[in-house]
Amino acid sequence: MTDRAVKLIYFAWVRERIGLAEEHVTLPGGIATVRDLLAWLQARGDGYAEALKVPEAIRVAINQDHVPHGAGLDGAREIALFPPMTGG
Amino acid sequence: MTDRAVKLIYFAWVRERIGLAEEHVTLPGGIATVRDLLAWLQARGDGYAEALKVPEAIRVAINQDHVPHGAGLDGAREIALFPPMTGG
Amino acid sequence: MQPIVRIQREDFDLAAETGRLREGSRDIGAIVTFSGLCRDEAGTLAALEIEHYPGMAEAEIGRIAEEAASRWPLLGLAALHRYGRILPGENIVLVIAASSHRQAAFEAASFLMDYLKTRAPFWKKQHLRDGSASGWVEARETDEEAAGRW
Amino acid sequence: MQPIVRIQREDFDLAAETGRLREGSRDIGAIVTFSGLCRDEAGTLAALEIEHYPGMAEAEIGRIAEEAASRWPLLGLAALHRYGRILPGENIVLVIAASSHRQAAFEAASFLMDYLKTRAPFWKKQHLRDGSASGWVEARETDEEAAGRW
Repeated sequence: MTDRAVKLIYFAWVRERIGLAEEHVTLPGGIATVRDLLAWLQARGDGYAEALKVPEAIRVAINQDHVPHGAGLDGAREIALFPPMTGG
Repeated sequence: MTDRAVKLIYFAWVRERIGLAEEHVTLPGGIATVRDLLAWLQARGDGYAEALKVPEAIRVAINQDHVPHGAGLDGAREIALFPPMTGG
Repeated sequence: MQPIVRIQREDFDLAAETGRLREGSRDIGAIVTFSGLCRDEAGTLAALEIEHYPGMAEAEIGRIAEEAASRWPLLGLAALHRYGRILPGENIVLVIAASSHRQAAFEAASFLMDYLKTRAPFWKKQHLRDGSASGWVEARETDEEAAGRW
Repeated sequence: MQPIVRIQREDFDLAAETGRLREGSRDIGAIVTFSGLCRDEAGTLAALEIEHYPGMAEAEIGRIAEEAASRWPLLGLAALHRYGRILPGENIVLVIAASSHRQAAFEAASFLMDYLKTRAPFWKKQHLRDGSASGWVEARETDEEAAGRW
């Protein structure tokens, strides 16, 4: 698996704790699933660790479609992380 | 049981078949329930017989409140006969 | 919370009636409205004529509304029903239920319509466009079933 | 029947949106609307701030609307959601479902709201009147349960 460039987008308190609305990252080989991505991001700094400390509270969308944490990242261009939705 | 004066009111096809919107009648003794009333009315003429030939299709209200056919007529001032409702 | 019940010949206005209810409380989080319209029955219907039992119509809808208000935590409730001649596309009935949360508003409005259909003394007569036939609308068994689920 | 989906900062008008749907068909017999409003939380709330995921918000509500249209025989369907700063008493969301009969309209509107609550990417932050506290609204478990029943 080669390195891949993706856009990460954060919303609500995930955005506030990480301190960024979005960023472009290159995923190293070995980051195959959403679960892998969350673990890798947690190690990027205190804000990330704080935002993602309860991974099951994090919802994920790949290319603007909801995915479970077991989903693979193949074909992902835009990955969004956010808390459970509270619209409506 | 003494004779009682009541107002009868008819709606929709009950009204059309009987040919009257309302009438005042004196109920003879022995007419104790809605069921008795329907049987007594059926004998009043062809229109009544036609309107009430399927008694279970007739809904009844006493003093503007729905009642079952077994209900007594004590205290009835206004008795309405009509088909199942189709409002809304 | 005093339910609003009106039986009238004239049309009514969804926005005005809903606005009136909204003004009553700042704690309303959900408003469900139901509008019942006269269908044109694939172009065959000229008009509906709605007969009602004056006095009892108001009383019966009032009783149904009170029942809804006792079952759900409502902040507003209105039920309006027209009578007389009604053309395709026009309003027949309007129900509005307001509550803090959506489930109470949805359920109360649905309950009120189910009961109104089977208990409020209104009868519809169809006048067809070609004049060849017209008649009283028959009660639907599915309406009785719908009322039975509450 | 093409569902109408709009995500916007501006307010919307119940009467105008419902009127647009009514014009689409003369066979509509039932229109159910759901309006979600900003509650004042017993006078403590200054405003809600609604964040959304542009692009995905439209896409996700569109998918939910298509699902509703495939499950019920609808003659009209609209879902509008606001974002940005919203004051107590103002509109947040509007759903409209039109059908020949009332059950489909009630169910489709209720389904759309349940799914919109749990799947559409919007988040609410509360700004309190006394400035002492504010925070992100937490998702309600009852909303997940409500969506689970369909």
